[in-house]
Amino acid sequence: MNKRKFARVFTMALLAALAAPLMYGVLELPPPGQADAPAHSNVSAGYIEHGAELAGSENLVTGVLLNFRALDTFGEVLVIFTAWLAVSAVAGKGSETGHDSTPPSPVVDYVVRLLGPFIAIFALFVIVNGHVLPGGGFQGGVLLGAMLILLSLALGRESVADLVPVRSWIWLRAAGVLAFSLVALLGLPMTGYLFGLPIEPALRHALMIVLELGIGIGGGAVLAGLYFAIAGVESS
Amino acid sequence: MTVVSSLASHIDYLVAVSLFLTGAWILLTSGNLVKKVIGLNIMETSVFAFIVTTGMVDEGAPPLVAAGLQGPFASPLPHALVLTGIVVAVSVTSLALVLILRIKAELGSVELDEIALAPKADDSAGQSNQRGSADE
Amino acid sequence: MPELVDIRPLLAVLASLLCAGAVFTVRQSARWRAFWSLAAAGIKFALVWSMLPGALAGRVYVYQFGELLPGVAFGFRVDALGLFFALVSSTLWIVTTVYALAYMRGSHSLPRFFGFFALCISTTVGIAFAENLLTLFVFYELLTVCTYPLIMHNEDLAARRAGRKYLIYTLSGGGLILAGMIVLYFTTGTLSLAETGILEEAIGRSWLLAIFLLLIAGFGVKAALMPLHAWLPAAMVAPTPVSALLHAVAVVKAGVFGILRTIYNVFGIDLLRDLGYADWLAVLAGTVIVIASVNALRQKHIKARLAWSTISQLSYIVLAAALLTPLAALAAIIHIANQAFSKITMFFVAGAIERGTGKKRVDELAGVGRQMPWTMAAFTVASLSFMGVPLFAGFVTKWYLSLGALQAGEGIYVGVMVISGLLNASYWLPMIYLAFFRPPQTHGQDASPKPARVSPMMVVPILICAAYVILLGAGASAPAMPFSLAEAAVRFAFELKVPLE
Amino acid sequence: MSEWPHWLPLLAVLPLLGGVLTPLLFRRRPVIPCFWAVAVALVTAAVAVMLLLRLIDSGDFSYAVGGWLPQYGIELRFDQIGAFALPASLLVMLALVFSRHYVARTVDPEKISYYYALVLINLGGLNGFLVTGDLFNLFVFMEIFSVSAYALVAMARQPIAALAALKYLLLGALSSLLVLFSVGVVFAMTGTLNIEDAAVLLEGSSSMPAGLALAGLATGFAVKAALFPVHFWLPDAHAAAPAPVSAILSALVVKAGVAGLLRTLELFGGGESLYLQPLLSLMLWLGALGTLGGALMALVQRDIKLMLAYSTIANIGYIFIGLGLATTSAVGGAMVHAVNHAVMKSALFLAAGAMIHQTGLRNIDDLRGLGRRMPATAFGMAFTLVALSGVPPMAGFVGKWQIALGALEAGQPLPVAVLVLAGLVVLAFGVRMINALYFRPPARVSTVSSVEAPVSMWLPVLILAVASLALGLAGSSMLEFVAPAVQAIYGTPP
Repeated sequence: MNKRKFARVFTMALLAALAAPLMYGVLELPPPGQADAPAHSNVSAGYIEHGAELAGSENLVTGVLLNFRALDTFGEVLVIFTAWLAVSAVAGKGSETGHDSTPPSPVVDYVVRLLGPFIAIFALFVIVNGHVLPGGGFQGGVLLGAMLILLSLALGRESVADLVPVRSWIWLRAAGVLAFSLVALLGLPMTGYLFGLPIEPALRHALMIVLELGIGIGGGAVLAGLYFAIAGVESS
Repeated sequence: MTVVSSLASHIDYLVAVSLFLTGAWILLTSGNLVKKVIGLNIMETSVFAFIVTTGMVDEGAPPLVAAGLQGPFASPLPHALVLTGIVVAVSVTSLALVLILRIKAELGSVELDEIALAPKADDSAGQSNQRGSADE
Repeated sequence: MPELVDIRPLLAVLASLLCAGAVFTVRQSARWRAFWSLAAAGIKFALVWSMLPGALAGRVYVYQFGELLPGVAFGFRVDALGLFFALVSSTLWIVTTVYALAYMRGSHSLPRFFGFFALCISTTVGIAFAENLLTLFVFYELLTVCTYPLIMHNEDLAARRAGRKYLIYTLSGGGLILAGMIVLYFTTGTLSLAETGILEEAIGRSWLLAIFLLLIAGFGVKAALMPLHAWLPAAMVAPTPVSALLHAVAVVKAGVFGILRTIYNVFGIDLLRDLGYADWLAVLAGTVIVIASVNALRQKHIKARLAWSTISQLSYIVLAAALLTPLAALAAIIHIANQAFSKITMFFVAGAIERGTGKKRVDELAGVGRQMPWTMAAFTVASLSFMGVPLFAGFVTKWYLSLGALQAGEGIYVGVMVISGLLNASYWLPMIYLAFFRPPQTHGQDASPKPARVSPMMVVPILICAAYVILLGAGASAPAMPFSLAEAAVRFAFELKVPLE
Repeated sequence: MSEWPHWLPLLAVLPLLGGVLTPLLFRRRPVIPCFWAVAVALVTAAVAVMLLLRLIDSGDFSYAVGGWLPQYGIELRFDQIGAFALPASLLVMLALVFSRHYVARTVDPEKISYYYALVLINLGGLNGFLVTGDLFNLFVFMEIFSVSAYALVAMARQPIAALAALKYLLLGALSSLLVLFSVGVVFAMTGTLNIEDAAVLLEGSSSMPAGLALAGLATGFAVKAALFPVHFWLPDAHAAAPAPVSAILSALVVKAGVAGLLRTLELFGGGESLYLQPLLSLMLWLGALGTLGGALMALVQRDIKLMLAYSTIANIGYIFIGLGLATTSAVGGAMVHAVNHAVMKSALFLAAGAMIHQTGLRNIDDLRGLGRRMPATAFGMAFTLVALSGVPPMAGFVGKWQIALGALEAGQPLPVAVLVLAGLVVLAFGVRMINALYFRPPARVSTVSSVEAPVSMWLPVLILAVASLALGLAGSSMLEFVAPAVQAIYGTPP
């Protein structure tokens, strides 16, 4: 029908008109990779020179995330929790297709049971070593979530959902936000600024671990929660 | 700086922008809602790719300032931004998928033109045409 | 012109607000409703008349409160012109309230009727006392909002259609005034109506023309100038007290009052003389007088004929104002009172005839004079006044208007006066003749016409108004009469120190 | 007390934390979340008042989050645009009071605590968005209030709510990506994310990337603010959403788009850069088209909430006309109109919600004769409709008068005609509604049998109706309050 064809032609023209200035504008930007480009000489240079000792973590990205731009990460953790809140608020009567598919073959079942704990340990390692090695709360949280989803696929959703009572599932999901709020409010007496981490390295290190754990566990629980909502569980 | 060399040096940005446009095309023209969400994800990936490349340095090492490592470090800021962006993308996509599930359950189909054709399932429309025309 | 800060203008406006509040709350009891309406009418009448001696002595009462917008305050300023208009409307309000209480007995949703009835008058007095164009605009729009439920009172299809037509016309008129005000504020930085002309030549001809057209067209809608008049005949479906008060006094007079303010206070006489816009307005008003009178001839219903006669009488005022001479200005201001009292008498008579004999058409009037002698006598007085017969109010206006026209060197308008006098005669006299000298069509009843039972509370207001028409005509130059107030207003507008002649 | 510096971050963190705690503490109880949410909103409003007092006596002030220097850490800045957080918090508080009975019937019992959590998170995201001085932080807070807005729209039970929410989500996500892309471009050009520093570095640069970033940000925020060509998500979303949510959406979330646009104009210099002039005139004419189109569409609507949604598009058109004209009085008028419209539109949506809640009917012709049955709600709606049309001493007039004045100062007479015409059309559909409420006999059995809405529903409507008159009278003081912000953004008027 010509209405659809007209819509396609119109969008084609619109995108073509959009492409020209986009391409030309992007070409005018300083080429990526140049060391003296403003992206590197300005704030990033400051981070690289004395970011490590100021933020207390060799992995500057974690330093930026947890210390310099803590409000961003607080907003971030909040968006995850809001996503889960929104999904459970909006989910309909739970799709009826929630019946368990045929139980997996024993080989898959056995391998998953064997690998489960190892994935958990690896996830914990990634979370805790966020300030030294590449990694951190978010990446660890994703691993944790993946593990939970893998287990629920293999062992059935109800068994994983019942691992933890429903009431505490919510507290787990809000772990990230709670951890950050705790650190933020602690920041007031210690550093005189909200979201400020203290200067003493040991205390700062401990608080960063708390933050990383909060983000990791919170992220994992939310991802599992999203999967359950989509798969139709937990609509009790 | 001839045109070709400026094109070559900015190839990363150009790829990102073209990916952005393909994602936009899928989002705007496809009738299937799931395809629209896929288009949205393509656009998100392209924007994150663009931001990360702004922080890239030739032969740059990742921003881990451990004792041994040296050499030009990539700037850590874009990486932090993209991490946050990815999480936002996950939240928006999951909400979209759940909405699609609900639309499928309640309106019966995921194709936009099928939904438009199906009679309005809710009662408010039924009520208005059954009543006589207003004598305005 | 000593400015006295005085609370009375504000109290005058608020007087009928308290009545409206009281009427809305006391739901069903007619006695309380009558009491509150009359009490508020009395208070307002007393307040307005108490300011008359001060105004005659040249004092101006000012009351300012709150700055609504940077440079534009919200306040009242009682000058001679404003007080004159307020006098007319507050006096007539008492008479109409008495009449309405009798006429509307037994009708539905009376609290709403009398509540909005009172609100209309408070807004009319608000328009009269407005210190600047913004305050005037506020009450102007509120007047539209308050009259809407009155026109819709019968809630049938005709009333709804008339209401919608009324709204479309008056609200678009309001839109035009708003645009004019914005341009005025942009060019002059003030909206005050205290001076005799805040615009000057330097602003530029295009802006001046824009302001003039917007304001005159905006106010012209409610002043029923010809192309914008269609809502007035249509609004006759409203109950008679509404048509009497609103379409003879409050609503249309607000429009004409706006035009007077624009000519005397926004533009000023000398600026308008150089610009020459007023001559076009005079030509328009002249043609409207003639066409409306011809149209009145063709109307079959009494109230429709009255409506068309109102349209032509309003253009008397516009014509007189547009001649820009002191005597014509006096005629304009005086005609507000003359036309109000004469036209309201006629509306009351029409209402009485309708209530007494159920007759609505002109040709059914045969023998009504014998049935309702006093009512028809008042009708005759009012129609004589419109015809311009000496010793009646209408004559005074025509006399000064003709003098003003000669003073302005525009002899043709004297001709217009004569023609309109003849036309008036040609559509009032047949009605009087039918009423008095023709026996009623007796379709099978006994020969002698039984006197139609009309409650005294309707006849008394009719007689009071008729008496006033005679008083205005004969005793024009008496000391405490509004005539001298009109002279004061003209002296202020023309900055004359010596009395007029 | 108002000197304590830490109120600024708490303005955003408090509602967010309160929102997150709602499902945690009161998962099963249907009533306590409402009181909790109203309390949190009240506390936030109190914080906003403290900040406002400090702003009035000592001008703009900023707060370095975490104690870092502005370039390295995030800097929150409180100025006149941030002061919009006070009316926002009060409006959300009134909407929450309204939703006590409304939500109890339209949302399943176990999801009630989620509803209140999402509303508080929306408020927190909005407050954060208004006060942040950092570009990327702007994006994050925008995402927070957008995700919660998508979910709130979809919480209504009808199936079209899900479809409307999805359309809103897709377009909202598209606009967020445009904003993120422009943030990336600005970072690539200047290396910093702080708005003030970036503005200094970008000073008047008319290079192509600057134009690209400006276009991206402007389009993104225009979609969020439902400017004319990209407004089609708004009517379905507002009509399908529960009444308090459409009130919050129309009054606040749409205005966040406008605030975002003001931030971008701040970023790109006081109107000297080459690309700003075409953008301003584009905003002007799109706004004019939006005003007329929205008002006319509102006139022909049958469903009451659709009518109000289209009138929001018309009023957004007003605001963009004011911004496009770029003269001091026009922009001041636009900002003041944003606040006034928020108050009026939330009153109207809450009143419409109360009527739908009591009678179950949405069609205007079915709501005839409600004036007698629901006197308070009907009076609130009628009063605010008159205010919305811009009759003087009421709130609608201030913005319209100033924008028209600004139009003349900018030498453009046409927007004056558009404003007056749109005002008339708005008055027309207002009178149609009043006509239906008061002057028409009831047409449906449920209007005859309906009784006045509970106090928690009509009281907020009346409070907002009275506020719409008070704001009209306080017009000139609000204009003086807004003037410094206009000076900062537009520099010397062109």
